[in-house]
Amino acid sequence: MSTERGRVWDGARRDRRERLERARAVAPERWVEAGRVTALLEAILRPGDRVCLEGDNQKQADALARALARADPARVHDLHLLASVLALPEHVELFERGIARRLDFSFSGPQGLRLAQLVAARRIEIGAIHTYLELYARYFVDLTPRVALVAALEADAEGNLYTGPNTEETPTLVEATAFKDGLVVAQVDRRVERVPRVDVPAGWVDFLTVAPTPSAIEPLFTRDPAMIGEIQILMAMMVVKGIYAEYGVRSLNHGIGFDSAAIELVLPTYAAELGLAGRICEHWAVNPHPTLIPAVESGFVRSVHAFGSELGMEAYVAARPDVFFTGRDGSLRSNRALAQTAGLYACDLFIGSTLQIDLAGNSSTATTSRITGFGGAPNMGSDARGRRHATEAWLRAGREGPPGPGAMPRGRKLVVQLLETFREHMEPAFVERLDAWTVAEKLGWALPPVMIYGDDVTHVVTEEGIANLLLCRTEEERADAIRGVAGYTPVGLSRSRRAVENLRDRGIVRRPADLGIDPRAATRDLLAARSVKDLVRWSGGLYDPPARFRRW
Amino acid sequence: MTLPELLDDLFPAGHAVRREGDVLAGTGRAARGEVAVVGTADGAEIGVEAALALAGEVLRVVREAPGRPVLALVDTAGQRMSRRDELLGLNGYLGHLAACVELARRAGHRVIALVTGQAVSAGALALGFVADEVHALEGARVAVMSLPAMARVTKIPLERLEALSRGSPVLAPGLESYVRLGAIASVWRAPLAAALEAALARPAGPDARAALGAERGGRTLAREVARRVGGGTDAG
Amino acid sequence: MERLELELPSARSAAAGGAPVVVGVVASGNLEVLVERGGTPDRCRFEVSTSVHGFGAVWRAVLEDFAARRAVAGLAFSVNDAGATPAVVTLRLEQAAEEFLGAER
Amino acid sequence: MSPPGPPVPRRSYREASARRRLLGVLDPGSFEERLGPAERATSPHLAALGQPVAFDDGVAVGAGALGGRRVLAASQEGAFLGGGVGEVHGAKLAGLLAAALRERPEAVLLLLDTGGVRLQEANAGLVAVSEVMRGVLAARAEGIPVVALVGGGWGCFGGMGIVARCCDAVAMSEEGRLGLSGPDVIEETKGVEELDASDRGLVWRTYGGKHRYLLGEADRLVDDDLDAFRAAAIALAGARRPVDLATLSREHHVLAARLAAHGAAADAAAIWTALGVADPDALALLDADEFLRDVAGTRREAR
Repeated sequence: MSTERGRVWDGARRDRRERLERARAVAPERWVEAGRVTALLEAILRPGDRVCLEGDNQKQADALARALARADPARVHDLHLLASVLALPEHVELFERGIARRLDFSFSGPQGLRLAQLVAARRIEIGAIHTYLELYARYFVDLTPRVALVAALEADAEGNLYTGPNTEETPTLVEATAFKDGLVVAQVDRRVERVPRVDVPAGWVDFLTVAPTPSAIEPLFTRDPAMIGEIQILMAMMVVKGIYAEYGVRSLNHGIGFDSAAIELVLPTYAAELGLAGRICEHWAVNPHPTLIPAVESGFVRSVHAFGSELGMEAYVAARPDVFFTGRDGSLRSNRALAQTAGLYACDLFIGSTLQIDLAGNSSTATTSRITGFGGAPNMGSDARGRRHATEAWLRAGREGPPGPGAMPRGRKLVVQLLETFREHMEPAFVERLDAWTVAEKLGWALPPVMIYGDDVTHVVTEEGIANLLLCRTEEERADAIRGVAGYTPVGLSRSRRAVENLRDRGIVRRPADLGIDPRAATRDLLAARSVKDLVRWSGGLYDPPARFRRW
Repeated sequence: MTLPELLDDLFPAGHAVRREGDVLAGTGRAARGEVAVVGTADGAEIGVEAALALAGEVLRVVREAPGRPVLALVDTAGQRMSRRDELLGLNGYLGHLAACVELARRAGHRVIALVTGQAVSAGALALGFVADEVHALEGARVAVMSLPAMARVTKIPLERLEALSRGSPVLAPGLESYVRLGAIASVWRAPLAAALEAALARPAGPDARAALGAERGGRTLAREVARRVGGGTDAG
Repeated sequence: MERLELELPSARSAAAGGAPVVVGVVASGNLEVLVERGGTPDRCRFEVSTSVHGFGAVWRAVLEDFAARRAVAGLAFSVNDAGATPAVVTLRLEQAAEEFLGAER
Repeated sequence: MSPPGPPVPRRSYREASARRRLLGVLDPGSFEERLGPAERATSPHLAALGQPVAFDDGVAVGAGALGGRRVLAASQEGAFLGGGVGEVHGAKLAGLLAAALRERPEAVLLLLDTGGVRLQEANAGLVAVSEVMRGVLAARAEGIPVVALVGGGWGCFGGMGIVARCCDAVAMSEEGRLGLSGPDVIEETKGVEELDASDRGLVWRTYGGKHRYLLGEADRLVDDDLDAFRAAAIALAGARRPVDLATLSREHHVLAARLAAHGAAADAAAIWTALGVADPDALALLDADEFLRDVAGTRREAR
């Protein structure tokens, strides 16, 4: 059955059986005690294996990561690690101990500094830093995992997994592994009689273990309204009036940050006063940001599909099933791969902040001392060339942009970069040359790590105004438009006043005054919630913020 | 100097001061009559119990010995820093203690404070620094906090603080600084009984520390600022 | 601390007199601006004291734009800065001028 | 438990600057500042350290009217060096209290927002705090009510936390905090096991206005709203807490009883339960009116 003219067609399946056989000595059952997990991993792994270790924005397979980090490097070494988010010290330890050697990933966050040091010390080979969708895609093409180590909230005796509000990417990873004869090991917080819903069927999972401590989840998407300043409110007003209202943006994604939180919080006040309720910001691909609550409650938000959940939002989400995607059990159903797809193809606008932007509009969060990676912003912050359905916002953006070949009518996604001209400590955000170039040179990479490419960016918004890059027709015009909103940064100061006035006349650069906005009106009184407690009140007591955000 | 030695020096004619925990209370016999003694010993950290006990002693003196002078012996490493003390409202207990001292003053009791060991931060405030006059023994240590701790909190380099504190009574921890600031009226040397007699003989007046600080050059602004705010001729 | 003093031409401010006004607070990333009568009838005066060193050219540019945009001749602006960005500086100057001139009306 | 729907729009006391608070609490247009910013009475000690100074050294003092009554008032700017009391700052407060004895206003208002002594000029600050303490007690003893308002971003800590409790009355918002050693200081000195300063829920349950009110350490609990603080100030401006043997003996008894009743309590919730609060967890989200309704009757035992 397995051979035809001497060629093996089911090598992976045979290999899988061998590994399961080896595992039997360690783990006779599907359920493995916490203390035996390292031995299990030593039994089922072979040197050089591609191992996908689940690490999402919120949820981490932390117990499995720890167990793997304790493996004997003489038995388990030179693994090729696949991970979306490298967040834990154990992830880095794998490389320090020689258990893993090669890495393909998407985002490194808190481990960025150590990662950069390991790369410099040649203890780690980086295949590529991906965007989320790109990494998931490669799991089904040339980076299919041999073993996947995943995390879920609960499992029943049989092994059906329940992922709760943070489903994130578990189904994607398991799909890629299980259907190519790989092995799937899952850690769960609890073993239960009956799971509230089945997110991954038992048949796709090989081994299960109860994590000694519940998987730690950080409230990464919570922004305290108390920290939002007047300048951020001014920019929020400009975005609402000069972009959302202007284009009629109904579907969108917001990056996380105080800048975009300010927008969310002026929807029920400023945007409502402009009569925009029911005309903008109806459909969202976004995590359940607590700062979105007032906009939901005041009728702006009609639907939200999420990449992952957010701590404290459980009861609120469960009570708003018309807005959020929820399971029969009431909890949020998130799915990073699908929400990223939704953000890329079905949203008219992406808005996000960045650390650095150059005169072509390329932006980057890379600095020379750390490797942080990309995450999801590039997928949503790029024009979907495969999109064919038309909306008002998309068509208008397309009309404003330069004509394509044969003057074929076509839409454009609105990609907005939102940033103050200076960051903390008077670091200019506008630069002649991105640090990303230096990073690429130092590490010998072919591509500078660019978060959003300039040709995808349609608008740059700062406290100085809005630069509409769609209307620019030459490279020089783009650069002048960007200088026009770069304020008192060196890049901004080198602008020609006449060129900028010319762009203002053409509506390419618009100052707050041009939009009918008085900067002195940008006060915190415009925020629908000025504190976390206000958010709780808006939610009718359903939002339950983590302790660190409370003042009560 | 041990506590019995100190009391013998202050009250050669005799004394009866008992100690419960870190809290001292009792009487001493001075030339002009009985003096009530309250205070703390051995660098006590003052928590709610000590604050309440001290206030109770002051109230008892006011109730039972009208007009009897009060000598407050100050030796405290500061307030007790604990969650429990804060939960119970230590600041309220110390505020009550300070009000009791004010009551004594109003009721005609002279209140003299003597720093015998340490006088640190808020521990020194509610008993010592609200007295009519504050004096100190040689070698007493008066401070808000140490310079290294200050450097950590303010994020000013320690070297810088050390350099600046050298000429500055406003910054440098230590008795000498507080004398120059006018907070410590004088440093008592043996015979202590004579110093105490002299202090008790002086009439009580308004808070004169800002004026003293200006005279001694330790606080060059306080008196003038207070005068300009108050519109009067002195800060008293 | 770095100090900066400038006198810049500006259009004549609306009214005379007026009690001094202070806007903003000296806190990280913020500043206070004190406005009083001062300078000459066709110029305004600025005195800046800032905790951030080496941004004299940026201050000059911000203040020049402000003096050109607003009619503030005859006014003196004193600034204590604790690292505010130009955006915040501009906003506080505007608020201060508004409060001072508004208060006179 | 909390009211559904959007929060009532308010003029936040906490978010307002020291000067705005003062203008919002006093009768409109009545505030006459003394030694105002234009006088530039700044701290030479900060300048010597190369640190930014403030034109009013972080406190505005002066005279004004409160509900038609003549008062003296001071307001500390918590955002400037944590409202720390330095030589000039402290002398402005002490001078105002000295003026109260001469001018005999109908009340003195202290809008406190401070971590206590300003460490950059620590010795002068400590002495100044003790002078302020004596000044408050003197005014109170002479029958001039001194009212403390605590609702700023910094709260009221250190020696100034004692000063607040030397006053005739204290009004607080839940967001305001009042104590002696702040959470960061305790964590830094005694370790995170003693008090985890990042656990904001714990911090506010320990120091926050609702606990202080239930404990009897604050006389009024108000919402974080300028008008609410103004109303409380007006109501308390006539409050008297005489410095006499009867009053202080009674307060002594109350404090002793508190120690006996709650000295072993593990946390604020245990104290609230002991005071008869049915559902301590529910208190947090109640606004001032609901809270006061809910705890009516329990607090009398605390005083």
